[in-house]
Amino acid sequence: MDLHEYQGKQLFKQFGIPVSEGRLAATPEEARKAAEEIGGPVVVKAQVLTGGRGKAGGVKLADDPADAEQKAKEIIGLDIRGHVVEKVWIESASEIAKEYYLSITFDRGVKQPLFMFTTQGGVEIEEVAANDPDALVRLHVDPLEGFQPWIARRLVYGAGVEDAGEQKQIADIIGKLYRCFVESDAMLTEINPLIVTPEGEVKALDSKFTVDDSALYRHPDIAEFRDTSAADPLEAFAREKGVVYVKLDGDVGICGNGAGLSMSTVDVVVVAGGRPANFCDLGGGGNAEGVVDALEVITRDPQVKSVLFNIFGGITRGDEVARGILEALDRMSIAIPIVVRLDGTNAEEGRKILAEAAKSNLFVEPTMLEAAKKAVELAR
Amino acid sequence: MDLHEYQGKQLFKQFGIPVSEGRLAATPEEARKAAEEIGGPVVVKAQVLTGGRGKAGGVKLADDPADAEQKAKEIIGLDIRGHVVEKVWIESASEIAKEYYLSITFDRGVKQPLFMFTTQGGVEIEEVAANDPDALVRLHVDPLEGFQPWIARRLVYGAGVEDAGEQKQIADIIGKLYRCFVESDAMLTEINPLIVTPEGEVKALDSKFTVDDSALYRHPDIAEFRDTSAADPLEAFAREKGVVYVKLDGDVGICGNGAGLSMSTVDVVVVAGGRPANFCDLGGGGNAEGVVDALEVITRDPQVKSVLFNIFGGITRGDEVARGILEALDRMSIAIPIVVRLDGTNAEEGRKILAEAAKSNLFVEPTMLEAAKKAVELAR
Amino acid sequence: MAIIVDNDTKLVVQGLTGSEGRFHGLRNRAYGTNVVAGVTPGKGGQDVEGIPVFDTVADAVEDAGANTSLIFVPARFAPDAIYEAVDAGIKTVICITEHVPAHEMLRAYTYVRPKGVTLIGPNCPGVLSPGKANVGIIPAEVFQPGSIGLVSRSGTLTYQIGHEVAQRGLGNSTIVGIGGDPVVGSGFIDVLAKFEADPETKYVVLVGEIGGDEEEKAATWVSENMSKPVFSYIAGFSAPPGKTMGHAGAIISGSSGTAQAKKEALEAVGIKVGTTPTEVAELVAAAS
Amino acid sequence: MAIIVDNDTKLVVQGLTGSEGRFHGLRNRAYGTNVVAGVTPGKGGQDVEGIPVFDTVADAVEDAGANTSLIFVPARFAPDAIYEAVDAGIKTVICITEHVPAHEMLRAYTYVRPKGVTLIGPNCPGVLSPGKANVGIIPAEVFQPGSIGLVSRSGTLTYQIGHEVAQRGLGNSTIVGIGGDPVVGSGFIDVLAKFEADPETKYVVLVGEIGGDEEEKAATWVSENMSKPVFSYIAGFSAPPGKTMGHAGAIISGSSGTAQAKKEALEAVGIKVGTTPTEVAELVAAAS
Repeated sequence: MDLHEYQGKQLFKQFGIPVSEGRLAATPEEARKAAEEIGGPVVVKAQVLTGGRGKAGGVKLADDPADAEQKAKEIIGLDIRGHVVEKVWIESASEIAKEYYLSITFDRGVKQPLFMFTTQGGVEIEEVAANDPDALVRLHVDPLEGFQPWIARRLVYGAGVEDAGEQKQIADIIGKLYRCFVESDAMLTEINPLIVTPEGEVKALDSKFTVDDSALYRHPDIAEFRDTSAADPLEAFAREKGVVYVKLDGDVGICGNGAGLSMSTVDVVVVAGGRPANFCDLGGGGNAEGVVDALEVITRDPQVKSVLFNIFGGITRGDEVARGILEALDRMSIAIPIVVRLDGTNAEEGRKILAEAAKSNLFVEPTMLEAAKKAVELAR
Repeated sequence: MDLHEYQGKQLFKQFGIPVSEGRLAATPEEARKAAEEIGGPVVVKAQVLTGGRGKAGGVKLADDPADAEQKAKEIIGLDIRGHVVEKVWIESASEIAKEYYLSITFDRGVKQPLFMFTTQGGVEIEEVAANDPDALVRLHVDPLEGFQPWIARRLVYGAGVEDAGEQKQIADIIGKLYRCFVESDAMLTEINPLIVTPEGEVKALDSKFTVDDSALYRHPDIAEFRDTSAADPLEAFAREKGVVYVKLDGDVGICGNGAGLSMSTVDVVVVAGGRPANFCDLGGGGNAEGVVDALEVITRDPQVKSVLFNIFGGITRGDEVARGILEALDRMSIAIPIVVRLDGTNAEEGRKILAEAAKSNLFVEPTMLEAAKKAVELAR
Repeated sequence: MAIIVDNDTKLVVQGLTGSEGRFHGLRNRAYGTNVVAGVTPGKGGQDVEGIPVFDTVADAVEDAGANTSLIFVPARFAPDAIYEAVDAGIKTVICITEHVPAHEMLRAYTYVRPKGVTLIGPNCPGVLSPGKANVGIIPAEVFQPGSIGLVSRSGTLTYQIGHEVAQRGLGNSTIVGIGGDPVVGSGFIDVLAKFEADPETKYVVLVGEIGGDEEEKAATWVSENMSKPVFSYIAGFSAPPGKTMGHAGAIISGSSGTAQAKKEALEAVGIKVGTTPTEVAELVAAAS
Repeated sequence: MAIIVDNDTKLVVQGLTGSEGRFHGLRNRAYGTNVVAGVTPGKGGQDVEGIPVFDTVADAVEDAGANTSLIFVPARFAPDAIYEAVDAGIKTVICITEHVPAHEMLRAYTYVRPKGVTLIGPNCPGVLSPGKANVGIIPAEVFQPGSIGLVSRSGTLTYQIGHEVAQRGLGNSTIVGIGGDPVVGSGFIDVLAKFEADPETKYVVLVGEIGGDEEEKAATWVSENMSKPVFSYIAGFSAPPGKTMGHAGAIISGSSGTAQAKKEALEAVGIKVGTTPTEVAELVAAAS
């Protein structure tokens, strides 16, 4: 789960990483009030889960509360890369003497957390990595050794931070960021820029934060951060139903079990000349109820002209899926054709159940490819 | 550092391990008041850093506050294996249905913490280990793996605890005891007995607790537990001066640098026919001031008839030791003979300094054995 | 022979008395796997259709001789189950459980790795050596014995490929679902090395998917270490650019993680890549 | 040859700019040890009488080729210094610092152990190979080159024995002070194994003291693995029964930990034990 800037900063603050004082605002009036409370010049920052806010006009400086209200008016409702700004973060404006970059990510390849730090912050970090790789210090952490002070020293001295006060503050932030990363079950925490003010104070001016969905059960406070408004309405409805669903642009609705097979089904529909309307994964243990939910989500999309079920049972059982499809047809009025391909655990029983139901808009095909072809044909 | 029962229980409580309600009392009156506050029958327990309290009459049941006062009167001042009882712990009396044993120790050999658990508690654990070794479940913990719930299950099921409520409570206590052990920097934590009440409640009825002296700097609360009154007055004075000192019974005062050499010096004095008055270790980096302190401690013992300095310099420098000895002779009036043997770092300078001082009660000998013989001879 | 599980497998199922543990444990036994024990704390002394249940894995090892563990416990107990199995001396641990927190698996992985234990999963379908042993949830009836080693990040996609292969009259030495979580006990390279060393395996099919750079690394490893022909299928050619892990993801791996990039990396070292499950099955069939 | 330190040693002193680090680091260099670097965070770029100082051990390895580290930092920074050295690729780490918390050393030891690093200490006098290199605080002038390997839990006692040996015209291959803390990086057996493999070492003297059961375990190991004659001295025959670690200590080790018990265990496997430093020196001299 990705967090908004203001949510990540809230966690930073909990772990003692310095951030500016700020308030969240959903309306220009709230923005004005926030600026009044904070005092002095403020920055009005769009809270959207995508990059490129600055270039899109989503970050503006405001001299006073009236100006903050005006800037919030300009930003709220803005469409940034498909994300409509609903909230802005108002924070005390910082003077910036230097901009650094600091992050920890979960390196899946090496299977260790990876620190990255450079004094060339504020720009796209990919550019630094490409143009001046020596300026980007990378250091893995052995998760059993855990964070040790030398790690911070290697980063700080390695990147050539020269001021002793900065060295001390940054080393401290590095240690706290590691704790924040581990104890929040983060997959990524990034501070870009990590600024130094003219007075020599170091603080986090932005935050990127991704939390492991599997660990949310032990972080109820972070789980509440979930911004359902940020997602596509169909995807939000799917999430409510517990269905993994990504909206695409075509007309063939797709439902598979398992991410790999579902992805492959999307590919095969394209190979068969069709245009997938979505990616939908029943997951490992799909039962009849899950199938009903998935069909409800898929058929809510008015573009969908046919639905393809591609199920290879393991934990998922073919008979359960068949029962779910019939249950859905009973409950909802689904007029569009449904093509079903069943294999694996209890597939034969499933096919038998579907055959006995003898529904006119239900087509059972023997292979994935044939099922895809049929669904594409029926969508025309 | 060894903790008193009541101190260990205070730590147990902090980590959520159930103990009985109790109060500390230094006088019979305080004991009466404590019993009044607690209510009901209480146990009056001598707080001494030695075993065998029960057999020595240091633990007594009291039916009411007046009885508690009486029992405290009997216990306070009691001499238990050389330890005079100064304080008693008054705690709510527990009914005991079963007595178990649980401990974690720092296994120096395997270099891992070691859990030991048996349902045969309340007796000397050495007896269980000797007579019924299978009843004592032992399990090491990999310090990088840390405590995992299976460890508690192995102990609980391995020892044959059958009641599900007990299994659950004990597993919980095992996890908490591990945290207590690690986070308190303990070398030993022992609960004997860990009791089960007739109502099925499990709790720690006693505590043995040893904390790593080297880690006390980060546990100021535990460091304050230090009971200076419990020690021999000379040893307490030595501790105040920062000198490692153990009082023995003879007349040859001994001072070495390093525990091994100091111990060996004690041995050699015995081999030379003498009786060591003490073990005293200047430690690794003994400077002149440390030597003065050590001499002050050693010569406070009226039994001492001669003092033997056996110094082999490494970090310790012979010239520093020599200066310290002369400094001490200047400041204190020491009439008894001092035999000095110096070798190693700056030994020659040291011997020269001593020779130039030309004190009548100062004897420099070339070897450890000759120095020991001289000191023994001078003590006669 | 075969890899990871075979006729010498003596299986203990951690979580045998749960509904999934019971269903698949008994299915695995019905297939012919030697299921010697189950473990459920507090149910020691019971049995599941004749399979004795113990309180601890240590008991299952000592009393029933278990040498392989299959884990079916809920996510929050899975790391503990892995530690318990490994510390009890089990040398092959297969964890089916999904949604295990990544940081916990990271610690468990780092602890287990140097101990010479083969850990498969979590969030994987398990391992099947057709005709010998099935450990996990793979629907064994789809597969038949043969000489093709199959390794995959995806569960159901594995079945699809195996199914397509079987329909062409070919069979598998072993099918390994390594799982798609951020931290899995064994990666492509670990399994490829086992296939390379297994005399029964003549060809290998590697089934990857978008994201990360495991397939690219496997390609390099194959070109340097493998004598047996390798074929591949990658899922997700038509996937829209998914959520990225901030900016850092791409820098770390030095790869875009797209199906096309993986296909190119594999083909660059001579591995033929099919764009549908059917196509990869045809490629293997043509080579056999 | 020799063990642990020799002419190939390229030493970095962690804490070189501190008063003890400076004193002993320069002494070590004066003896002939190749001291290539010092490390003090924030003092990178300075030097100590010509020895370059770096901010990190990694820099000392990369820029000065250090392969051995000597640690002189305060106790609360010592575990960090050990991790830093090991993770920078240093293969021999000698930690002089005393009063390092036991639990921290336990974690560091467990982390370092499988990495093939020789860790000596903490709370030890260091390692001296007479005529080759001196790393630590051992007063080298007391010792001379020879064929006796010396390993000891005690610092000053080591000097005493080496001194007694030298007075009899004999010399040492290497003197190793392993330290007496609850957790030390290398135990008697680790060092004995190195002496057994070192062609320059003909005899070994093991200097133990009361407490624990390391000497008893060493006795067993010697009887099973060692071809070279071993002699021993144990300190503490006249020590009063000290504080015991609760009841558990004796049960764990299965030994009373007294000097007499250790003497008997050593003699039972044919190791001659002296009761004074002089006596053990005479035993070795007689055998030479």
